[in-house]
Amino acid sequence: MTEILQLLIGGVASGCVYGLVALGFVLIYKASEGVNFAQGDMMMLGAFVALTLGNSGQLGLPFVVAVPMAMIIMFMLGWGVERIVVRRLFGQPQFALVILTIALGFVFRFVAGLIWGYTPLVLETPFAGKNLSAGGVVVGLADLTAIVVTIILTLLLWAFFAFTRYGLAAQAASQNQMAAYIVGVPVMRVNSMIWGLSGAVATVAGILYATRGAIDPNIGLLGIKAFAAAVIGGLGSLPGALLGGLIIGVVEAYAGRYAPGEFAQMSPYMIMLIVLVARPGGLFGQIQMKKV
Amino acid sequence: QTPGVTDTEIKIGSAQDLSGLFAAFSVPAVTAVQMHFDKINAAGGIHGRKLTYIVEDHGYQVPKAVQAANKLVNRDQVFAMLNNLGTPHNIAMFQLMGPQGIPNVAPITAARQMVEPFESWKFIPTATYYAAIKEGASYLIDEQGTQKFCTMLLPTDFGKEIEEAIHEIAKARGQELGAELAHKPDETDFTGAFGKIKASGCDTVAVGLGISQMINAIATARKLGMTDVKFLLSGAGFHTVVAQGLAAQGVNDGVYAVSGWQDLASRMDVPEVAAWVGEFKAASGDKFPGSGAVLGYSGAVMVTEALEAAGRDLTREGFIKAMETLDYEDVIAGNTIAMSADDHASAEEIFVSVVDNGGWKLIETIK
Amino acid sequence: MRVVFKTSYDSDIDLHEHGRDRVLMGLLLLAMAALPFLVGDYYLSEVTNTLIWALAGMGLMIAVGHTGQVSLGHAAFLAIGAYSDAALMNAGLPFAISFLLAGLLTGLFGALIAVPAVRMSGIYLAIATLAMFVIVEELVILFEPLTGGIGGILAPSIEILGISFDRYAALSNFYWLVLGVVALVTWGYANLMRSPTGRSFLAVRDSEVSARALGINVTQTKSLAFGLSAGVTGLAGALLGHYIGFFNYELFSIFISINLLLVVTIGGLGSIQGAFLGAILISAVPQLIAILRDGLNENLGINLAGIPGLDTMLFSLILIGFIIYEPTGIYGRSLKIKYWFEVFPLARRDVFRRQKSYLKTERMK
Amino acid sequence: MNILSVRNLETYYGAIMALRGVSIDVNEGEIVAILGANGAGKTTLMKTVAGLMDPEKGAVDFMGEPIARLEPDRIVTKGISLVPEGREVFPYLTVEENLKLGAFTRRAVPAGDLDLVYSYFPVLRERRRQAAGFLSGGQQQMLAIGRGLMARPRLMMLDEPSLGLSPLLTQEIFDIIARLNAEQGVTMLLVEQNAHIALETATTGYVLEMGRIVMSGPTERLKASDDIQEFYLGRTQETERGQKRWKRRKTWR
Amino acid sequence: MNLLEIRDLTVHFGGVKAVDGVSFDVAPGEIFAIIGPNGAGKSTIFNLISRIYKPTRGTIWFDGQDITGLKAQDIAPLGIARTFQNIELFDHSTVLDNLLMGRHTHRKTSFVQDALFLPKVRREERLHREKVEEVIEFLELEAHRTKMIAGLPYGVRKVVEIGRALAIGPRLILLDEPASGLSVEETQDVAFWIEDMRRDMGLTVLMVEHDMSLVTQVCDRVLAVANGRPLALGTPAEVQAHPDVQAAYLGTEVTA
Ligand SMILES: Nc1ncnc2c1ncn2[C@@H]1O[C@H](COP(=O)(O)OP(=O)(O)OP(=O)(O)O)[C@@H](O)[C@H]1O
Ligand SMILES: Nc1ncnc2c1ncn2[C@@H]1O[C@H](COP(=O)(O)OP(=O)(O)OP(=O)(O)O)[C@@H](O)[C@H]1O
Ligand SMILES: [Mg+2]
Ligand SMILES: [Mg+2]
Repeated sequence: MTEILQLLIGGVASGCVYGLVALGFVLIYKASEGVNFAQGDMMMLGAFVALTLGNSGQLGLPFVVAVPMAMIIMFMLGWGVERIVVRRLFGQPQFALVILTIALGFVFRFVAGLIWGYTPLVLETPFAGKNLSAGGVVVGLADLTAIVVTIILTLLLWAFFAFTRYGLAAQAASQNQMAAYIVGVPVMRVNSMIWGLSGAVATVAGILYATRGAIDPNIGLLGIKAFAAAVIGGLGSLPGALLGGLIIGVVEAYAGRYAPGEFAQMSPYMIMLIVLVARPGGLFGQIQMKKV
Repeated sequence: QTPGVTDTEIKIGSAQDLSGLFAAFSVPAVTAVQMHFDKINAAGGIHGRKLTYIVEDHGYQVPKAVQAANKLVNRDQVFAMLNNLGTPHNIAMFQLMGPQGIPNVAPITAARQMVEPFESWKFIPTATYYAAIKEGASYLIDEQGTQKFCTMLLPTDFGKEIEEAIHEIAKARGQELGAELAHKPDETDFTGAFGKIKASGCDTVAVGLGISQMINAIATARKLGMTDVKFLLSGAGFHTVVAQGLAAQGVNDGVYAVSGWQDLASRMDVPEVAAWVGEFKAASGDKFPGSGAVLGYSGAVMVTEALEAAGRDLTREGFIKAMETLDYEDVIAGNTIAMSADDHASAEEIFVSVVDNGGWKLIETIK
Repeated sequence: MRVVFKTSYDSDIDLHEHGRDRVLMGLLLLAMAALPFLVGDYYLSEVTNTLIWALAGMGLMIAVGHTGQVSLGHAAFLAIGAYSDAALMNAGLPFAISFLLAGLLTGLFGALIAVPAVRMSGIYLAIATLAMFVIVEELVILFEPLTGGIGGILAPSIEILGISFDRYAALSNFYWLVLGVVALVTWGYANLMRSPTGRSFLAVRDSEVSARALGINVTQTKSLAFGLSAGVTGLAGALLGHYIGFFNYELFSIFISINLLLVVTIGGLGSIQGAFLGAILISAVPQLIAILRDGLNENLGINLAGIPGLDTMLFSLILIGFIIYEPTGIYGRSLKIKYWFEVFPLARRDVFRRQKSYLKTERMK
Repeated sequence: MNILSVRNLETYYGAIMALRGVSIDVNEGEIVAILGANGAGKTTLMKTVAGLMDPEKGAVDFMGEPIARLEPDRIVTKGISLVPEGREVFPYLTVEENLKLGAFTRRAVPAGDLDLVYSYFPVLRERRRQAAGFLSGGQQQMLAIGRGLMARPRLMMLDEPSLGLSPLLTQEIFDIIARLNAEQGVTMLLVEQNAHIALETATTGYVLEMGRIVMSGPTERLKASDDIQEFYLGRTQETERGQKRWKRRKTWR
Repeated sequence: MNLLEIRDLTVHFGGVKAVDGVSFDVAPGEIFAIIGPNGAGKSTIFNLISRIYKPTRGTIWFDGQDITGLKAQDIAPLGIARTFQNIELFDHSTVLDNLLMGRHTHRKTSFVQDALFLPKVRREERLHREKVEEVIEFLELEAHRTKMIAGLPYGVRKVVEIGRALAIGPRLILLDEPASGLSVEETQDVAFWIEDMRRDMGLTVLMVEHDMSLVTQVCDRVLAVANGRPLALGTPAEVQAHPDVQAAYLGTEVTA
């Protein structure tokens, strides 16, 4: 019984990290129906920026200062990327953005390699190695932080889209750019803002990821699994992204324990296929037949 | 005229991963080689010939490695290859190199195919992972009382090597094997895996995962209260950052690594080592040299030593002969390089180290 | 500008609009066939490699370019093609048969995958195919007796009627073999695209509702297209296996799928020529960068080898430039250049000026 | 006062020149109608004024200020609102959200405005929680018009507002246009295929053909023109069913 | 016997009764119009006939066959063609290709034959092309033959869509607001075409239209619907005179 709980906690915690990266995907999708394949790499950059600000050998700022600063820097990076490159694809088929961001991912990894090297580095956080235990179940402080932060962020972002004028405008822009312009939505500026936000969210994800091991320029590969999470939830749904992440995390944890070796590996992808076959638009996705 | 050799130049080729998953090995290796060659060139080269190191980036993609080999062999006509990275990549390249007998020195992979089956043109710098793990496992059984091994491996050739070595040892020592777990490079939660390991009652786990994963996995085990489980890492895990990362997670004991070279950080009191580390930091933008750098350095020295020994009349046959006569101490790697006509695996020693407060401590040298 | 006065419907049905194009195509084929006599091993290998990528690119183009089914899992089809061809040859079948069977098997597998997948579209399909890829990858590792598992296998040497077509031992012969396969597939592909089958592909790409209203079975059409796509990619996989000579599952990585996507988009979505142009870009540009880098080092003493990953970065920047400045791909650009020459000196720059464009949701199918 | 003045506007689609030097003037408080066969460039003109397309040459002034080449959202802020051809509603948003977005530039949405739109189109109130994408064609058209009204513009541009509306609603739309114009002084620029009703409602008219203005003037004068009578009002065409027919081409083509 | 028989057709979307117990018959060779206020369920009736929607209740018979259970793609082969209210063309193909796609139900070659381009394929292609050229000539689309749909003005697209439906070679054609967005002159052309479709091609026409002048000019019978329910059925004059129709649809003053 404790083991089942223990697995659940482990799964939920890693699911939250997937979910956080997935939130970044969903943000951009919700505002432009584009998919940012460099989201995982933004997470990587975020973790490195936090490392430069916070690690003792580096700038050595206190953690509580380093994290918001890293988020701000990454917000500006996301913003800048939209202003400088992504914007030039305005009105082009979404597919172009996929290719563009794949290439951007390579550039990000190159830059990170240049600055921080390819040898993994350890981010110093206040929660590494600290555990709480209750009734035989051990919860890492890092896990707990991941869960709490993810839930708060999801709620905040959800509220942004559901209740604010700009949140509604962003959704409108994703559904019909021309109409959004017609009603006076500054579509491009909204996009920049969303890219900035997704950079900031990615930073949080990166830091939480880093608490579990080390970071190197290739950790962005996690983005693929996070993307799967976003898709399971139905791209465009923030709670969906979180749920997708949790599903993958929890399934992985239980499969890792109870399924025979190779199936444990395949399980998240199997689940994803099953979800997509049953619901081609993901769990909360909106894909409907066009009214003709 | 020997390909890749002119009156003033010797071309050495390399297909590395400078932008992919294994850049952590290739990038410092290339820096170390370049550093060494620059030094030699500055001192007038070898028998009046300058060394040119042509590096192609294959990003850990086999088709690109084949393209790189095609360029290096057919276009640049390199004399020899140094530090080619990746097992399938090397094997694919062999098909182009074999017929011409192009020496393949110190590939960055410890798969046995790099020396087996024996070919006159294949040379590796250290013991294979297979041999090292076998020795390391024996050591743990004899000295640390290991009764039962589990494995946690990535589906790669080095995972395969570790698996086979552990199987072999367990069979030889009449031990039972516990859970054998396969993982993926992007896995981040190992709670379930340790559930399996706990259930199968292992006291030692042989690990072949990515660096970050190893830290994560071992820390998870400790978190779950499995404080007496020992871990055995191969050369791929014998990395300062692993020790540092484990220390950050509060893990300071019970993690062993076996390798064909020694840790640098713990030997900074050796003047040559300190000097070289200083040079490397200067060349790489203040990055501490890791395993990749050591492998690059030791390969580069091997090549220059052999070129020196081969004389002014340079042919590939002559070079191979010279390689086979090498016998010297590599102070940086901390091992002895010695080869012969039927032994193309150069370093003889296998080192067992244990994590110790954010660093590695050598506890046993096996000849 | 050359104006063709069409006097029969055949001139619209024919592959080439006018005789000149037909002659040019013939000359190109002839030059390609004579290549082994003209260039050395380095270039011949590179051209062979490019042709194989073009073949795989054509495979993906059927799915992405012509039916709008984005796939991130085509590396799996390369793998299935390569492994089944090797397995069948190891079982004693001659190359000619095992090669075709490999294509057929891969195609059937693809069509099978497509049946549940047709309900998905866009990015959802892309991610489902990615999942399929991961599962195939695991299966390759699992089926060790056939695939060599993690260790991998050597591709058997090709021999037809006693003549060796081995990639390393008889490169010219292997090149001709590849060229022949590519030419045939290209011809068949071009034929498809000018016939009802090809039109039904385009129809399901642009509007599923009207395709249905015209009596087109969308599920069947998409499965057929995906199956053909997988089949052609499988053929390319078989050739790639022989070309590389040794492979394990790591050969068929996600990066290969991504590279294939680059081939079709940068080449020009929806055109056969695009697959070729994209393949040339993807295989030649990195080599070009490498050669230029060597040149810099040799002649000017600027050693860029110290900047790791620079080649890949430059290549990525070129891609970004292409996507931004030439969204219609190289093929689109080549059409513009052709037009410029045809009307020379009357071409106005503003002919290809881009007007603002806007996107609408693609979630409503 | 002249509120909108367009001078020698030229707009291209790639190589195709859709507007070939169009000049029009709209005075404050007027209703101006633009007529033209399909493909004449009416939609292009509207989109160019709204900033959705970039003109190659020419000037657009709104209340004396140049607005050509501004971003479309800036132009909306200045008080121009467009009801586009083809509805262009936000399919996944509800009817009410669509309407609220119409008032995006005004920050807060005055409740009275929503009620006003609902009073014009009671169906929309019934459907206010439904996704706009599933409304019928005509209902979407109502929504698009309603959304345009929510912006409370000084100049409203309507591109074929009656498209797909029932005869009853067509009349109502034009009544609303006339009323808004009369009561709130909103200036109207409208493109309409139903020339009959357009010329009834408007005070000034332009005829656009092949990207050029070929005729303009007070609607009273236009209505009297033979060509307008024949091609836009269909008055002289007395065809009998089954009879062999031929068409006279427009004189200005 | 009737070509199309619709009995008690009903469909609900959530709470909305889009179509509610509609029955009518269309005789062969008839030109039949459905009119009604916006949102009355006219397009939905079309979507039910072409099986894009599944009826909640009721049956559709075509030429003595119950087609209620068929799939959308099985409708065209029976000889039922349609256009869409919001124009659903293949935007990235030329007019010619769009029309050729309309010939899909007549294809006789398999994809293997297509890939080899056997002489049979060429023969078939010539035939398709001839048929399509007839349509092009009929609708005077010559000038647009090789243009991409994406660059065509609204009016031309409407005509192309009619052309694509005609290329199917149907017996029954469903036209959803063929004249919306067209000028008086163009609407007149549509009127002539519809008459010719019946006279020269022997087609039966079922259309939805708001332009009452067109309806009066060409239709034999009209069905008025409102809120998904039938309101009146009869000749154009009868229906227009119906007080409910006037109140719900036409307004007081009947536009010419
Ligand atoms: N996307 C496009 N690409 C190329 N040409 C276009 C495009 N859109 C419109 N055109 C051309 O521009 C010209 C003007 O089109 P526009 O849509 O402005 O006409 P319109 O007067 O609004 O016609 P309609 O009454 O049919 O709506 C037409 O000849 C059309 O062919
Ligand atoms: N797929 C759907 N989901 C939900 N509601 C729908 C759907 N399709 C149609 N409706 C509803 O059914 C009703 C009838 O729609 P329909 O399109 O048939 O109207 P119509 O008579 O064609 O009107 P118009 O003249 O405006 O085109 C509308 O209220 C519409 O909102
Ligand atoms: Mg228009
Ligand atoms: Mg309708």
